[in-house]
Amino acid sequence: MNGLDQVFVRLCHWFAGLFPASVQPLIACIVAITAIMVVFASCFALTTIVERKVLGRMQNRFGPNRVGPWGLLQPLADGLKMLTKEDIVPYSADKTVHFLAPLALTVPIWLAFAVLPFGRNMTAVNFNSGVLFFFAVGSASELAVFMAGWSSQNKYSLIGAMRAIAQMISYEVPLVLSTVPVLMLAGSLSLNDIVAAQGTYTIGGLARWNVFTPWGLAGLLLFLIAATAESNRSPFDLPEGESEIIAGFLTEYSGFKYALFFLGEYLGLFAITGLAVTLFLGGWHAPFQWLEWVPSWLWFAAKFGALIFLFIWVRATLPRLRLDQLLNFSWRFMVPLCLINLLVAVAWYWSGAWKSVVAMPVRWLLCAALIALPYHWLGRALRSASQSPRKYIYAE
Amino acid sequence: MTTPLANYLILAALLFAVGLAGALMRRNAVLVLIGLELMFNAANLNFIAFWRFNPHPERLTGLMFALFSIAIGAAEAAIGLALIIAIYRHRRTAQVDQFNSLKG
Amino acid sequence: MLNEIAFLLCASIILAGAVGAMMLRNLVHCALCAAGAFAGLAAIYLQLNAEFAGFAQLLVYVGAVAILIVFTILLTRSTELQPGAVHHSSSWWMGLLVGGLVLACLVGSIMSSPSLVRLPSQPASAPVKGIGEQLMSQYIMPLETIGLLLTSALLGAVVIAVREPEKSDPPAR
Amino acid sequence: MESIIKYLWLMPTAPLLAAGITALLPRRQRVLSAGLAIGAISISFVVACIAFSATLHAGGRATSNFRWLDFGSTSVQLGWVLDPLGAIMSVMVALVSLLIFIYSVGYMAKDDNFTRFFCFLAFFAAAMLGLVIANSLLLFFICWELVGLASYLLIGFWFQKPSAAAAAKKAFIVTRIGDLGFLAGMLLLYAKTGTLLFYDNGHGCLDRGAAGGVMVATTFISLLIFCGAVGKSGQIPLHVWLPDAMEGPTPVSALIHAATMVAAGVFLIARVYPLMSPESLKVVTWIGALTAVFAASIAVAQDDIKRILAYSTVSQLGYMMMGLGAGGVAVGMFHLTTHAFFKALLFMGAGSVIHGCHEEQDIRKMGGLRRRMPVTFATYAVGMMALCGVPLFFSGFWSKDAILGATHHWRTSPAPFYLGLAGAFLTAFYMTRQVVRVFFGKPATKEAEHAHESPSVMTVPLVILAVLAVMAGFFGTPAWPWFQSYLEGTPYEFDLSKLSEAVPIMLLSTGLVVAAIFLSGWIYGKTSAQAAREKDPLETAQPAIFALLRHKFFVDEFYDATVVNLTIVFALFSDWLDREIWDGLVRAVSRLTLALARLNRSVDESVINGSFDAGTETVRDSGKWMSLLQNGQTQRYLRVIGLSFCALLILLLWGSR
Repeated sequence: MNGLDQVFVRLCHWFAGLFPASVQPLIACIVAITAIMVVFASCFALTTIVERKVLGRMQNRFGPNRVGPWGLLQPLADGLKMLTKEDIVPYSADKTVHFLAPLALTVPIWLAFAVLPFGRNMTAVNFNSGVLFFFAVGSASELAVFMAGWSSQNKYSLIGAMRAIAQMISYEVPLVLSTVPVLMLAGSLSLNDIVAAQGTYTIGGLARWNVFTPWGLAGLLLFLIAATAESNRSPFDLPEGESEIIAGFLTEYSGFKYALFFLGEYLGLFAITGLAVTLFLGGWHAPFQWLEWVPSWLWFAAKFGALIFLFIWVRATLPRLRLDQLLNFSWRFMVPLCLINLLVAVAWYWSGAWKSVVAMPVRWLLCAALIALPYHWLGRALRSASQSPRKYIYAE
Repeated sequence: MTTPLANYLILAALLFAVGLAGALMRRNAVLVLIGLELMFNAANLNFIAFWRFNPHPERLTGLMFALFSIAIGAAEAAIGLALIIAIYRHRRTAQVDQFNSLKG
Repeated sequence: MLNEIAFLLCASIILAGAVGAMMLRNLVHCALCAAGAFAGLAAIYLQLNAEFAGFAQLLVYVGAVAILIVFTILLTRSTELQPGAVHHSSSWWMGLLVGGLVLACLVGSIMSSPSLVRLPSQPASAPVKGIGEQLMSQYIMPLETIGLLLTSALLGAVVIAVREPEKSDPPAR
Repeated sequence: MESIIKYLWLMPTAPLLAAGITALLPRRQRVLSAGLAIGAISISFVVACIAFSATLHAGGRATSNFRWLDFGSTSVQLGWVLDPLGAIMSVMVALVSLLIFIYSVGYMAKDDNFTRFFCFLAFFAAAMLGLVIANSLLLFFICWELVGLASYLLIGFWFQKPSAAAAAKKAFIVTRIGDLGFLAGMLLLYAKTGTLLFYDNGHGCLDRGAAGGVMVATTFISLLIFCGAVGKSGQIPLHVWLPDAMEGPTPVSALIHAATMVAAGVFLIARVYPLMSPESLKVVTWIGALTAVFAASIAVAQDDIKRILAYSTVSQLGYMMMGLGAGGVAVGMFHLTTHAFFKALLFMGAGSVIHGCHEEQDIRKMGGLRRRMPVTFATYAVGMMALCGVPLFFSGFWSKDAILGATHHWRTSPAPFYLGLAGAFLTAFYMTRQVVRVFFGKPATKEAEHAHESPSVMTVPLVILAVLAVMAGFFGTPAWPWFQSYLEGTPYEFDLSKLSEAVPIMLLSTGLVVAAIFLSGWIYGKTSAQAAREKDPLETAQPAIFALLRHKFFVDEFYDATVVNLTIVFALFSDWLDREIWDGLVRAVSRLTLALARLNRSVDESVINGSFDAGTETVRDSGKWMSLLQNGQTQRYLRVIGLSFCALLILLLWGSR
């Protein structure tokens, strides 16, 4: 079991061992960085084709099937096309900022992968405030989006950028708030500690993942919704709503820069999915004790893949929101619900001391009711609010 | 090798002076505010440097000061920028030398 | 050696960002330069082993304050360059003088104090747990006050910046 | 005892939670909000009963304290206490609240803001129960202010009515005056003793007082604390808010302004009784006695059914204060408990009457309701007899008698005893007047004719309270002083001979009460068949004189005409005096003033104005010069700050060498 589990760690150590001791940490870092970049870049390629295939199936068509066997070489063809396209910079654009924007978007997102634990002993950097690091570098992408939108000197780009920033700011609040119960109950900001806190098993052999608690389940759902909005995916993809504003802040980009944005968006999705797996789905732990022989990184990959599939599924299912509905949904529904979830987590924590046969069902019922009732009421309030005619107070 | 404390302090002093000079020289209120934020950050740098070079780093006083002052900086920016927007609405300008209705 | 290089790199980023923020003509460029300076400061904090403060700096200044500044610049239409507009105040030379004077005073006092030229005595770190515990015990009153301050700043900013409604709606019952 | 104290916090928390949840509910969730409030107060009631039974078995006192805030080296502690005083009060508060909550379901059924009402009611109950179990003067004060807030919100519940809004404001402000004294007393007490806990294993401020050791119970501090009680309990001179508070819905009047909150002042004095010095107890007795008679005499001249009850409440609170001052905790608390039951009963009965008569509150426009509202009438009559102190079978008799007995033995002065007797007479008088006007005779208006009995959700609480109003008295008779011994922790026995000691006073008060009832019945029984427009038999042409002369009401109405004539003559004389003498005087004075003013103006224009002009010019010139510094340019200010900073730094670094 251990051999297969630690195979990548050992490989890294062996490779670093070939170098003198003084540069070994540096080499280990470089190996980790290279591994992450290679794995997730290929993951990006794979996801594009999978997404198109799955969307196609869901929409009752085939999807790409010409390039290579079953169309599997399609990403390669797309990449080649992107790289060979002419890089057009508008005449009136602010050249420097226009150039820097895709870099400013992509670099912080790569950084975010550094703190994710992909398997047992497989974390590139173990900050003891890892979650904070993740959100800190994640927040840098807002500025990049603004740079892209503003520097293009195009009103569609600017509107798209403003929409994207408003959306990202609005959804960053519930995103962070929904992780707070996890941090509180794990008592740590380090992702490794959080994974370790979910690593024990109950009597039935079931893992103590956070998602198996009322607040964890609610937290995961809230987190995933906020993550969808944060990575500008459908049904929250109105920064790029092509029917209204062409392609939002991407309008004036082409060729390699466009590919970088595309990559950045998918990497953002991957990073946030990895965080969801780590925070709520037990990271690289197996769901049952008797399944522990499966290598830890495989578990991570499985959960990761499942969540990515969920995102694709949602994209195929739900229509796009209107901007005021989007903001209302965040501020009137998600944020209060996240705060209530915090209270539920507290109730769960305090009721953990109950010693009785019926304690567990009662705990569950209590906590589930505490979150379900506000959900019902807030939902009703939101529905009545969204049915009123739109007021154009944000449009100048 | 590690950097001595004085280097951090001089960096902070430079940052402070740049912020101050900028706040004094520019006409646009937003830039004046950016200058103020730079000065704020220079002070934060001092706090953290003093904490790091304290013989008792387990006392987190300097760090705590910096954290609180980051929070205050955020609040200050929010209020300052809101004020600028409000003034702009009334006077259609964001140049500080035209904010002079309090003139005696 | 590595440390020195990192420090010099960060310091030059910060100073370049700061000077750019204060000197450039285009306000959006200024704001972006300021964001660069803020990010450089976060790096310096990391170098000083203040992880938490560094990430907080990144989150607050690059993630929030810079965005706010950019929004304000756009909302006050400060980017619309008028040809021949004056960007510096009429007495800009006095500002430069005062800035230089302050710098001279500060550097002079730092240089004249021998106790300030010292190296860190031991590797220090600020565990997040320690920060949290101190925040909840020793610094509980400041923490509560900051919470209150931020809430009132939020409300105040909204109240100040919100557009007055054209016609006041009848009060909700 | 030790086990229940751990769960005592449930008592205020359950209603507080209900209030919080209700506050978030939409307005149409009427059933849920009422259910939550009633369920929560039921929980409180059960906990209170368990706590009460624990004190029955174990006696004594249990406390649970915790640290709330640390300031430097000192810390502020809060906590709760369970002792007979708190237990009996909490049972009473929870029970009355429960009944009134149920009653309100019927009374407020048609109100749009039903949900808000229950939110406020539950909030009030939480604050009141918190006050009852508080083991710290600070926590007591916090809850005290919270009940004040709840009272404000509920008086102003119908804030669309300007009078209700004004009454709410008045209540809030007037009680605040007393609370200022309370706060000052509390701070002084903290300065003196270093703790605000009542009981803390021998370290609390009351522990020491009981031990007679370190504690210095100064008259000043106890009088300041009494100020708070004066405000909250509507004693002279701060009683003015309580009658106005009747602008609120009737269940509120019953719960807050009759049974519980206004009694909080009495409870406060009972709680801090060890702190009260003999001198301040004298003050308490005197204020109580004066209030008792003063308010009772006003009540005689009122026509609003709730206002009569309000003045009656003020008067009865005066009795309680008198009992506390002259007789001790048990006497005052006994009357507080019995009064809570029968006064809540009376208010709820009044509410039922108002409800039945389509929101009519004037007793002159009622009449003959006895047949149309039989349950209300029966229970109201029980309440009225309990309040009057009809002998033997009604609780008011026993508790009032204990107070009269205590004042009789009071050594300082016999006056409170006689004032108390006078009050008892007046009480019986005005209550009979009210009952006769409302329930007997013939309906005075169409509304009264078409009155209907209230729904059972309102009458059932009435019946329960009526039973309690009768029963509560038997726990504290002189022959079987269970209540007193329970509060004081002393053994007791059934001893009929003690009863005989109290018989003379009982006979006296009984005689007075019976006389008053018959007198009043005779006066009003004759006239109540007449139309509503007819004047009160006791009322003369002007209500002002009616109020002025109210002390002479036991003189027959035959004298009324002569008094009026005398008054008219006096008024004419005053008029003449006014016109001829005072007016002339005033005119003379005004001429003199005019002459002086002319002189003054000439001095003014030449001397004073001249010097002022010179002065202002100087100021303006210097201001002009100074304003050069303040040109409104932020950057200039910043520049000055920077330069000053440099100067300061240079001075600090090199100046000292």
